[in-house]
Amino acid sequence: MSGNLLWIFVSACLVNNFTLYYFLGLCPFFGVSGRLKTAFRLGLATIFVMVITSLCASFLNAFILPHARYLQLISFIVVIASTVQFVEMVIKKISPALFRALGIFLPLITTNCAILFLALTQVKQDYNVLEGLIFALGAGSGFTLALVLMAGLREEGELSSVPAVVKGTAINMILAGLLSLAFMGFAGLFAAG
Amino acid sequence: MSLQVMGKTFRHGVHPEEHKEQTEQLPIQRMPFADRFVLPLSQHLGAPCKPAVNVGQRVQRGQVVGEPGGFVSMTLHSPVTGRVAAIGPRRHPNGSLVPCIEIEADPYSTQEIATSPAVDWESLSLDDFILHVQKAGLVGMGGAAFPTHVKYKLPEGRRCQRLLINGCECEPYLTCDHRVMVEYAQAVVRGTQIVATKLGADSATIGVELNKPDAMLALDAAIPAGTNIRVASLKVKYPQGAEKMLIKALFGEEVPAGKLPLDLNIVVNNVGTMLSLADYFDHGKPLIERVLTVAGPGIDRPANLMVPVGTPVRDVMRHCGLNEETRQVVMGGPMMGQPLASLDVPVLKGTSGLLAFTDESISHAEEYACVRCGQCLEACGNFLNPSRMARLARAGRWEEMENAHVADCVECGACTYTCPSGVPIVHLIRAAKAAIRQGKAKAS
Amino acid sequence: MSNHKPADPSQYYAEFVKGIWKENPVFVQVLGMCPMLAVTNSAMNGLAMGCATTFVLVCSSLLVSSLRTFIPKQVRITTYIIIIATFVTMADYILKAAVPDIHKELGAFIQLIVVNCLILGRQEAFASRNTPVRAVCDAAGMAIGFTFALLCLGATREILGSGSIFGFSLFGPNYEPWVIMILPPGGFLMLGMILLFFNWLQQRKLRRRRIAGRGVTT
Amino acid sequence: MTKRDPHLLLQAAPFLRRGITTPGLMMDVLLGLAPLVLAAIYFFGLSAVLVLLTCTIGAVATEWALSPARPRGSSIKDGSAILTGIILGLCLPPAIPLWMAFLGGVAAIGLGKLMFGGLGQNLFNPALVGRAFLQAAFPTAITTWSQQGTITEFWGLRLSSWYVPFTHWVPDWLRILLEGVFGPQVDVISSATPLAFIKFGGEAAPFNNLLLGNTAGSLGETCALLIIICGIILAFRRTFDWRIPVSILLTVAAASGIVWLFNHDSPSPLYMLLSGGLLFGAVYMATDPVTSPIAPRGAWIFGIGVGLIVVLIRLWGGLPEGVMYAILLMNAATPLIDRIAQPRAFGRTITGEVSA
Repeated sequence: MSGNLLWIFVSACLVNNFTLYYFLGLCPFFGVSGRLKTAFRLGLATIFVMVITSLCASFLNAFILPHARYLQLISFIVVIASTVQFVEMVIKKISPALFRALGIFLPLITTNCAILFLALTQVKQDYNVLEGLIFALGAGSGFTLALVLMAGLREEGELSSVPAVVKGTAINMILAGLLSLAFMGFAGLFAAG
Repeated sequence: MSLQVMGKTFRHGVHPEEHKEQTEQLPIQRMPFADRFVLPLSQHLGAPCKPAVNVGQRVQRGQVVGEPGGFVSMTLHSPVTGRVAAIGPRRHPNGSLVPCIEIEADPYSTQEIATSPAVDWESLSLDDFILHVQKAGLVGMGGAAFPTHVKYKLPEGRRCQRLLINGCECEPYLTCDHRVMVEYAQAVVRGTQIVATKLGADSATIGVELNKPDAMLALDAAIPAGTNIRVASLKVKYPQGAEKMLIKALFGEEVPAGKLPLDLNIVVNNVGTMLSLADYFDHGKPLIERVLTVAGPGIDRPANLMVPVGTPVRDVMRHCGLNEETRQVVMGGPMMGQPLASLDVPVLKGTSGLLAFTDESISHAEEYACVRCGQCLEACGNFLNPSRMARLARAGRWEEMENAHVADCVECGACTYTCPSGVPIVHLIRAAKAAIRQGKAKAS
Repeated sequence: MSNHKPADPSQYYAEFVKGIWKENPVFVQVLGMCPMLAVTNSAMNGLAMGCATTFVLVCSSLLVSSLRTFIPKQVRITTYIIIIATFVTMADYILKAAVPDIHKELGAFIQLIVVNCLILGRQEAFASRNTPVRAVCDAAGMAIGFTFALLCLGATREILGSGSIFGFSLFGPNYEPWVIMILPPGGFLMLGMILLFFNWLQQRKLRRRRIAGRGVTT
Repeated sequence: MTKRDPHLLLQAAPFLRRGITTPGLMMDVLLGLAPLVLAAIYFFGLSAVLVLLTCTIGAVATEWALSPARPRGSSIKDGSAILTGIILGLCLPPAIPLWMAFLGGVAAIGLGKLMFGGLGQNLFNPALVGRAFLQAAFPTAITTWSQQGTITEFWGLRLSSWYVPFTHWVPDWLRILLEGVFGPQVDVISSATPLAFIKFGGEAAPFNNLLLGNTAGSLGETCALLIIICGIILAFRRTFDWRIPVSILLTVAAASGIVWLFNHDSPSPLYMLLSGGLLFGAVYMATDPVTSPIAPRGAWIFGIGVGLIVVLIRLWGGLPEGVMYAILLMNAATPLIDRIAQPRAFGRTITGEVSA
């Protein structure tokens, strides 16, 4: 049981990293990775939203979706949108400073496909509540890890004399490619266990 | 015997080739008087002094020609008997035009010093003592030319617990302090004793690097019995002469960043300053001349010279035989010195050496990309990250440089000396500091 | 963009064409990266994804621009998403029925069209401010540009990564496939290379224009 | 009176330089690699020469063609491209088709270095980028290890070297020509590396073989003893930061030792240290100054990270070898490490506050 949970976590975080393996959440991955500080904060916010979404998805899956399968996508997207709205309100109330720092990126979590994918996959894999929770934590920390690594690399890259032809999205793509190449080393991690 | 044989030192730093063999055994000679002397009104950190003479007025050697323009300012004396030829802008060694007093030497004068009688320092109060030091025109003679009397003005709550006399002379080529310590050991110790007594220091330490054993012995022999002065030996390393490094090396204590040695109740002076101080209090002679080293591959007759302040560099160079092949003349040491664009600039109170380099001896460092080898980190006595500084400076990221403590950099040049990629790190840092200062000035 | 000039066929054409090349959503605007990279390990997958996206984009644009006067400003984003989600669900079921193999391979990415920022972006930036005809022209152009990009990337990755295109073997059995191209890093690297190529084209154009301009003045 | 003396230079201080240059450092590493190159040639014969040569040519040609440095080719003389090529060659198997080796060199310099602006600007170790690219592109070719030839078979080439690009096939005329010149061609007899042996069943190679290099493996990584000696010499010459290899090896030994204590089936620490590319990676690849942290504390963190990931991948991962990925991953983390592990500035606390 615990081995299974470990596998779920490691798989979502490292082996099948949402961003570097499934290409999910690329918009914030490229959009927010310019500054390490915001990247890290957005990562944390994403983990939080993922965990809540996972719980909601479990709930929906258990009680509502069996009656109306075709509503899956619509209900999930509505849940995510409202969760983000809720998180936004909570953060605004608790820590206005953090709210200001995150700015536009907070509502953008809604369109982070990683979260929708998380909900869909969780349902498809028939994870129970605990497994879903671990899955969300793994995926969220994997996303944060990729985001933070990328932000560090990009900040360092700003001090380099990147040729004009490569500047912009091209170099970020190549950086992401190399990062993804490095993450391939985790392939099959704990698969036996 | 108060001499220690084990050398102390600080961490990091570099070991440049010393090149001192050219002059370290040469006794100090007196430089003949030049025809004209140029005295910048500001030869020290702080406010410039105000001229106290008029054009055409006759002045005697040692006569006051400039009155201090404030507390952080100095009295200026004429180095020569002659006539004030002009008061106006002249070229400073750093290339800028600054107000100067120009004095024409009287070729027939005997150059007798207009001295006041010896000062009875023992009966002076501390404040009067400080006033006298200012009147003597004493500045730090290691290079920075910080007014000496300002160092003695102890702020509330501080006292001079330890007096530290800096005899490291860690810059390559320079041997003037070395010769002063060997030939004027008595006077150096005497000056130390005066200051230690007046400031009420518990102990006084003269720090000397191990490559000057004769200086150590001479000083040791000159210390009278029963005093709390001792000579401490230090390993040979650059930049040990930087006062914070010296304190770390000798006492193992770090002066907090942005603070002064006085915050650790330490006062640091150069050996040359001690000599001039003793001269003033024993013989009434103000700071009108100093010892400097003239050396380098471009000099035919290297020497340690006693040079009147204000002597044009060209005269000194002529005296020592400037080589035809000389391509670069440096005022100060080879690590931190000032390159001269013109030889028609005067020797200052803070000038410790004049070096001439030929084409072959100049290191034309070819520049490669920084490979972050980390050599500069191991060179930096201040434990900064020069590699990152240089990269940030190139990107114009001043704010991040401030966060990386660019202000702590003493510009000793150890990083640039050691850099295998030939990156002009100190140069970039200096430019960045200037830009940061400018930005601040604009903001306020 | 939202000027109210009298309808002119050539304008519709301009709205349509701009998305294909000049304002290509992928190569120029860098939108919709996630599906772009995730499904392009073969040309066929890319094409299927492109078609599904086209369907959703065109239909939602049509609906949104038709309803643009009725949708309250405060809830417009939510409304758009629900409209899009409806069409995505439809596309999902259609694909499942028509081409089950491909549907299986694309997996959840069909459903993820919902959060493709290209689609939401067009609703917010264009469809909600323009007439249905213009909106459909714009949507079709953008969708075709997107499909074109998907095809480009899918084809290059498939050719290098499996030595085939649309499943037809190109180089015979002795071909040594570049497996990396159908793996995730290959997707990033290949897209990086394509973007690099576009940058290079653009810079060359600028350089030429500068040279030409200089020729006129001298 | 105040005219400038025209013959005087106005170069800024300091006027003395230590006289060690970056190409000199590269040369040092190249010399430190020379024994390994010779050993590779001794163990693997002509194939080794060919693979090393093609990799280096690929790397240098790319540097020449694509480097932004002007005049064209001026950046070759710093020696870094040659170094990248040789290191890449040394971590490839001897039977790899030559066109792949060439492609590896191109990918190493092109993707790994020039994209970021050339020497000193890259964020990942170029040789490793090349190697990882090849590994991901051609997983079978790069894990086909052939047993070493003896000295009598020096001229015995492996047929796979001559595959035509994009295929695994040698034209008949070339085969006939090669047989005419070099005698009968050896076909690849694949043989598992010691690490693959222990991972996928089978018994461990004797330690003597590991130490002296008498095993299957990449060109440069088989002879542990030689790497250790060269590494120690380079470390004493201060060509690289000794902390990085030391911390990697200590971490691997400690982590695998702990696992080994609980489960004697897993490889022993000594075996972990000597087998695979660990020593070669720790000494020659992790120490690349450009892509590893600059400050001493950062070097320790970096080394420990590499060591832990190596153990993780080797013991629980799907791949037999993880050194390459471990170093690449820590390369990616280097900017973050550099951020938290700056040296403590003089007269300040570790957080940068003025010390009291």
